Amino acid sequence: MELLAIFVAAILINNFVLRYFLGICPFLGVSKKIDSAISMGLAVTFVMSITAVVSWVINHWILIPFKLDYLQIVSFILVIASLVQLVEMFIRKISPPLYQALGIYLPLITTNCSIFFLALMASLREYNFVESIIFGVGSGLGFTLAIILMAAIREQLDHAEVPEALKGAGIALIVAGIMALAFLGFSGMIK
Amino acid sequence: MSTKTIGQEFIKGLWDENPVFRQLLGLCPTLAVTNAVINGFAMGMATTFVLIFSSLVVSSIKKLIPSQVRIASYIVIIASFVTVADRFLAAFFPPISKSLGPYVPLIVVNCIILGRQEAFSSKNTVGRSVTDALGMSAGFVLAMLVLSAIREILGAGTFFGYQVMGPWFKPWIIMILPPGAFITLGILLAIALQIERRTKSRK
Amino acid sequence: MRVKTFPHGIHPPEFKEFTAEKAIESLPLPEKVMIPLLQHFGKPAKPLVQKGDQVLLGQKIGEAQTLFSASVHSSVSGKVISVDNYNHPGGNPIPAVSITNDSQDLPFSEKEETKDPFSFSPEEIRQKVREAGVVGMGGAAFPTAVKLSPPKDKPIEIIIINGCECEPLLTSDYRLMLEAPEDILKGAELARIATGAKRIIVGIEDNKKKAFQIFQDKIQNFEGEVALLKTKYPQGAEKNLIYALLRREVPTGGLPFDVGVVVQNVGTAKAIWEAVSKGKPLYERVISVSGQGILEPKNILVRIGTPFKNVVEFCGGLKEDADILVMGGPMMGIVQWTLDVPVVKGTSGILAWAAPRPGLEYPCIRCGRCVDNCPMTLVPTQLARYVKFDDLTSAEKWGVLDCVECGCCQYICPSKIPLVHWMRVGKNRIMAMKQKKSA
Amino acid sequence: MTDNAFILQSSPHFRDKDSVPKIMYAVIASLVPAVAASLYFFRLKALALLLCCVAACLVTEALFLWLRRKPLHSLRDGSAVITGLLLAMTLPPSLSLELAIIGAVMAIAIGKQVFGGLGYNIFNPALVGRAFLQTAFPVAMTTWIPPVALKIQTATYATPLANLRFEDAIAKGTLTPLKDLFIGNVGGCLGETSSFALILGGLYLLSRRVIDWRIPLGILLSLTAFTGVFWLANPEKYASPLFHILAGGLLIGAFFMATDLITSPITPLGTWIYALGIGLVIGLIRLFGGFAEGVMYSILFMNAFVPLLNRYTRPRILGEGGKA
Amino acid sequence: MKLSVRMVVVLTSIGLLSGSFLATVGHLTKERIALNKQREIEAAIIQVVPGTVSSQRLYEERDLSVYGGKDNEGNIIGFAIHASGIGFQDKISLMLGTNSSLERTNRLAILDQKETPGLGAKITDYEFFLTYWENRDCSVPLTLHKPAASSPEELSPTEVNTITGATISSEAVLSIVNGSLEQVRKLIQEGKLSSEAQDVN
Amino acid sequence: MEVLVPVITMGVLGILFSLGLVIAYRKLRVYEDPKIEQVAELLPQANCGACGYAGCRAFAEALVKGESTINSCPVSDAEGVKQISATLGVSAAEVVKKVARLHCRGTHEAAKNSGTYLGISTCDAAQLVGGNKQCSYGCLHFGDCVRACPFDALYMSEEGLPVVIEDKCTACGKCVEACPRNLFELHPISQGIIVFCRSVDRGPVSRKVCKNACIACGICSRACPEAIIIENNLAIITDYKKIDPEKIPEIEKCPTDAIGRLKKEDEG
Repeated sequence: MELLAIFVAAILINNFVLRYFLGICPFLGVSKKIDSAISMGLAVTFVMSITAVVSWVINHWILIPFKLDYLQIVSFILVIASLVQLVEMFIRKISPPLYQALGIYLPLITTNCSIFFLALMASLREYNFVESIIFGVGSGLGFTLAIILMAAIREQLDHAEVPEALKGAGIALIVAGIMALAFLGFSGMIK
Repeated sequence: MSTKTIGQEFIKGLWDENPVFRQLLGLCPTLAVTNAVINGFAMGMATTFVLIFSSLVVSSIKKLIPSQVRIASYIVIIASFVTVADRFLAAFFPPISKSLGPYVPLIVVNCIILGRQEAFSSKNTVGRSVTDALGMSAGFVLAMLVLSAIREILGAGTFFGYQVMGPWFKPWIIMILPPGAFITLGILLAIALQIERRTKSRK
Repeated sequence: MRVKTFPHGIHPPEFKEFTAEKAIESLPLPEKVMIPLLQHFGKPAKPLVQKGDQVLLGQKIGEAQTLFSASVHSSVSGKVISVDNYNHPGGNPIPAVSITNDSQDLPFSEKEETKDPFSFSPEEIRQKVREAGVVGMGGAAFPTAVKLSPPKDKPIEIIIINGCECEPLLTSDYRLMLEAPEDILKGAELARIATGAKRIIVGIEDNKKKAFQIFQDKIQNFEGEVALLKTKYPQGAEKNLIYALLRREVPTGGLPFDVGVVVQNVGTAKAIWEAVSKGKPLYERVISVSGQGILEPKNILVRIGTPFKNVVEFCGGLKEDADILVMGGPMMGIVQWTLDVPVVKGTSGILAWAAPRPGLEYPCIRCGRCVDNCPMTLVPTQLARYVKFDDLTSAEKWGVLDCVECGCCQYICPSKIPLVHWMRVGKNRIMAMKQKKSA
Repeated sequence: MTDNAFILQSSPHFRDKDSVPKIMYAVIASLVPAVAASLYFFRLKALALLLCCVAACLVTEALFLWLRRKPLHSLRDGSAVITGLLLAMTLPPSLSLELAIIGAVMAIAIGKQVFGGLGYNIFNPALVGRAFLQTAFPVAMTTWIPPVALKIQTATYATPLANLRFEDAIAKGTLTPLKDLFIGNVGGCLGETSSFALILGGLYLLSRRVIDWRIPLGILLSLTAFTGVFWLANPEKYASPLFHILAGGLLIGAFFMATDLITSPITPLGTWIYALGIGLVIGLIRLFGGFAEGVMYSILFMNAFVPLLNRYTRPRILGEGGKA
Repeated sequence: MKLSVRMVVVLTSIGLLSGSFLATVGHLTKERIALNKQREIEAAIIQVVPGTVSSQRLYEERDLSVYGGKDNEGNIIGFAIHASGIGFQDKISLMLGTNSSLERTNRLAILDQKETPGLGAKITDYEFFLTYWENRDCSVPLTLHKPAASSPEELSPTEVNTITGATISSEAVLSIVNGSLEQVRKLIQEGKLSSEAQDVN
Repeated sequence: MEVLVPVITMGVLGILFSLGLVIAYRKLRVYEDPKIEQVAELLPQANCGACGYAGCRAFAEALVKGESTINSCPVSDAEGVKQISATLGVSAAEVVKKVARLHCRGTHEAAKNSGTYLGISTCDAAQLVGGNKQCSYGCLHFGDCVRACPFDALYMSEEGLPVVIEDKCTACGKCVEACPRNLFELHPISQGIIVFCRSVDRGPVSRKVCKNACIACGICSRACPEAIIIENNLAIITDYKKIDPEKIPEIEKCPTDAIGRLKKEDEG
């Protein structure tokens, strides 16, 4: 039940994009076409799941035993950056089609704050190993949901008479605002 | 590389290349911590600190770093300064540190900072880089202040915690919640674009 | 008897009462005819005559060059005055043979067939049909000989005779069904022989009960049946008709051949009969001249190439307020800007009325009525949007090429968006794009 | 008759008489019973709110049209009036007028005009306005007064759903009787109280074929199924599906909000998914969420899915998949 | 090859430099940050267990810590239970003070919350909310008084007040309090409270 | 000790990370001819596709591989061509600046409307119903060419015809493609005499529908028979180079202005 709560909360209630404002850059940048949004979402989910595992290991096997909490920021970001790079290499070697679909988005993920936030948050909330993974997968799916919805909406808005000045990021942010409003309806669902 | 004067280097960050309004960089913290002016200001200052010192270090050692590892090196340098900022706030301003929460460490992945290193500091002299960093930070702080002022005044009726609206005013709580942040920034971006379009068409 | 139908479609006002009870009259011979060399789907015919030549009624004046073409015959006897570009009801000028009528109406050949037409071989039937320049007379003008030549790997089971005439106002097919049912059925029988089909189905909408009863009666002598169909537009559209009668779906991009069916319009069936039994080329046809803008609406037998002007004058002329002139039905017909165009093989009617200006065009309010009424189950509003914003790949993916331009979506659209026009633009652009790519 | 006077256009040359303004005015007409009921139950309060919202919507719309240099005559299509009416119908009768005006301005501004106006909005404008108010002024938006006809003199008065959700109404036996819910003699937003009036208007819309029958049906089905399961499992704790249908904003949502043409899917399959989704989310929020009522949130939530649904539920083209 | 070596050397030395730099910074700020945290806790303990002179941590796990408040003589005069749980939006972290027998509440303090401002966030409001939690009989699970009472007198001894319009937040606080009280009782029964005892200062 | 642990940790992380990068750098490097980058930068980046490749970068690749020549890019100016040729190490052929010209003078006033057009306001849509002009060959006035031009080199004049701004026109050919009636053609900018009509209707018919139509009277071809012929009811310039400048006044005697030099109002 606890795990389900973490999972649902990460997708709907505390959606990384719509509640914590994380990953706004890719959320705005890669949401122009739905196909790329899907790939981006999946890539983020994938990296988030791995990050959750690796950062837990770093945190619980190195940082906490040696009382190196002040190295958290540096080590997490280094781990994420190298991880993304390794994953990219790995995918390219193993499955070229998958690389075509996901790979080109991987470098973008390095500076996606949602990944880094995930590592920090899992450590701050003192999640155990399984909880971390669930949190990672859930957050990734939450991001995916948000970016896919946004992409579909923006594709439709491409054919709308949006005022010139609002075109692009402006209208996307307002849509995100209304989506955040709608997602508020799920508040209080997890006790 | 750059042909601008030092002054222009500074000024451009305020409007022409304003990181938030014009380049859409660093939107995550811009949205997340601008529910109160004090938070926005503190965040802006922390970012300024990191940006300036990273630019300083990167531009001074740029020649030593092979281009293949430059991103990695920049990240380590930035992360180190972010840690300093984070620890400093936690040690000396615990309430602010608490309300900013995990968003201070997130400065690491603020694209403004890495972007400036990559685009500017790695190619320019120390002096120019620091000026550029100052300008960019000023632009960032400006954006944070504008956004947080609107949100705090409408959302709580206060400014820097001081009551500015009369008792008749019912605070719009939505403004300090996520939807308000998105919508306000969306409208601000539109206004910025409109101003730009106007000045352009006048030219 | 169960009334058959297909899903979706619309019910526009019919206005058939103007001409439904009017027997077919013959139009007096015109002084001059302009016979376009392209009156069918496919390549234009090659002219066989020159300025100054003397021609006879039914003489071949244009030769079909390829399989997808049809020969053209003179509809009067007289003298060729020019072979030049001339206005065409299809829109753009097309080379036409202009002939002045000598009022003799001397026929080109007088040989009456002595052989029983039903003893011809399929190839002989096709040959005679091709020779007579018969094309589909419902509007699309597809060369009939091609329709009667199914590919070997696609056996034909059924000949459908399309007596729906679902377009409002038109009654020419209805009159033919009342006045020449035997000829139609005999033509159908010939088509059956030519394609090797097993039976004939005549589909008639239930607003033409009289025709239905006559056919019920006459069909006894043939291998086939008559089916009653719901009065709904576009019941007569080939793919929808096949679905309504047989519950078979013609695959996208395919032909009725693919489901073992050949569909012939009643007028075409009659023309087949005449071509095979009498060797009569297709040089005249029945058209409805109707609409609130025509003073005396009529059904008339007209020679091909007769200017609209003659036809309209025969019907008392246009009313003062008539401001739209259409060849074909109001749903799929083509507008004309002048009465100085000739009747062609595909002309099923000449209509005129006072058209209300379409209301203000609103943005699409996504009511979904076009989706609910599209007989091809397309999403017209989305297609129109894709075309409008030049996203041709998406438009193609969403099936713009499957649009049959029946007009249901545009008829029903409360926002008054020219949906069909957009589809046509889209198809046009996609074709241009493909041509460019293959070039 | 000169040649020059003929019309040149692409087929078809016949047009149906229905038009966007006619559809809009049909919606307005269908709201008459509900408006009448709200005037009866909440008297002048209702009148003031209705007028304020409609006026504010019209003014905002006009302002935007003027700013964007578009013809003002599109004000007459009635869409802004509908937004105003629907917004007013979903406000608590005790709400102060200036807040109502803020909501109306927001509804038109960020709910409709920023997307380009009529036909382009993604979210139901009236609900955007209401959600804005709900989030900006949560206390004012959840303070209720009893209907005049009830003759109770309390300052605050819970809606039937709040009563159920937060006051353990079933255990205490104070659950609002279904009859009152049907007539509308209960606390709640202006237009949501009288189920009878709403059903009347809804049936009119269905008969005029303005709205898609799948949407109300789908919502009712999935809500009934969802709440029904819990009710059957534990009627001591959960209210019956019928209660959930009649209480709160469900009917106004199902007939007037979710069916908004512009913000609902255009494909049949998409429409089903959309409607079932709304019913399900309403059930989730009402039974387990932090709010007593979830109609507004669930419709906005599903509105966000509409472009996605439209894209992925293209109907099969006649003959598609067959061998050519 | 040379380039590769240079890459490794540069990045390693940057890592080393940064490591030592951060070690210094970490070392310099460590005490101060720890002190801040401790002060916050201490202040809260004094607030919820009035009369505390010194305090002692008796138990600690995720989402639950128990401190004992001691008087001058070192006798435990009450417990300060630091507990947290999920509220309307996010975690609510609170400190509840009880008497030494765990039968009466002293005071409640909300340390951290992200509830809806103006609504759920009123749980931090003394007048509106916290005052109704003082001096309750917590030997049995507390219950919420609904609808909201306007003065403490309306409540029965085991009842606490709700916030109008923010029932979920009130319920969340209640369930954290009841849950942690039950856990602490269990800990006392199992004798786990004092075994890990260690002085806070 | 307290200092050593973090230092070692960071050092190890640094080594691991840099090793990873080294491997990545050595194993996965993709060789690309640096010339491609240089050439791409010199190209105009209009991505108009006139060269037949998918954008300027693809064209640059083709250039470097020798699959195409710089002359295929109509957009590059002489200076750009010179630089690119220098980069490629080949000598460029002489580039003649070309511009698009409209072969129609059927202004609103000159060409009669055929009816009241109620449809989509684009030329290709109007063409589907036969056009809104009695002339079946001339300009439809809806400006598809203007919308197609990626360089803003076209605008609709008040008389209703598209006007080419010579300075901006790069002869990319988009307007040639866009016009459903094929009224545009690319001509060397110096080209003086142009036939401003495409109507192949007989003279009397053309004259009836448009004042400025070529009526195939033959004045021009009589003036300059070696370069101008009348074919299919239309004057056709067979060889521009053979037009004798001295005969231009004679040619310009055209009674309908359907042939001649560009006039002021035809220019930007």
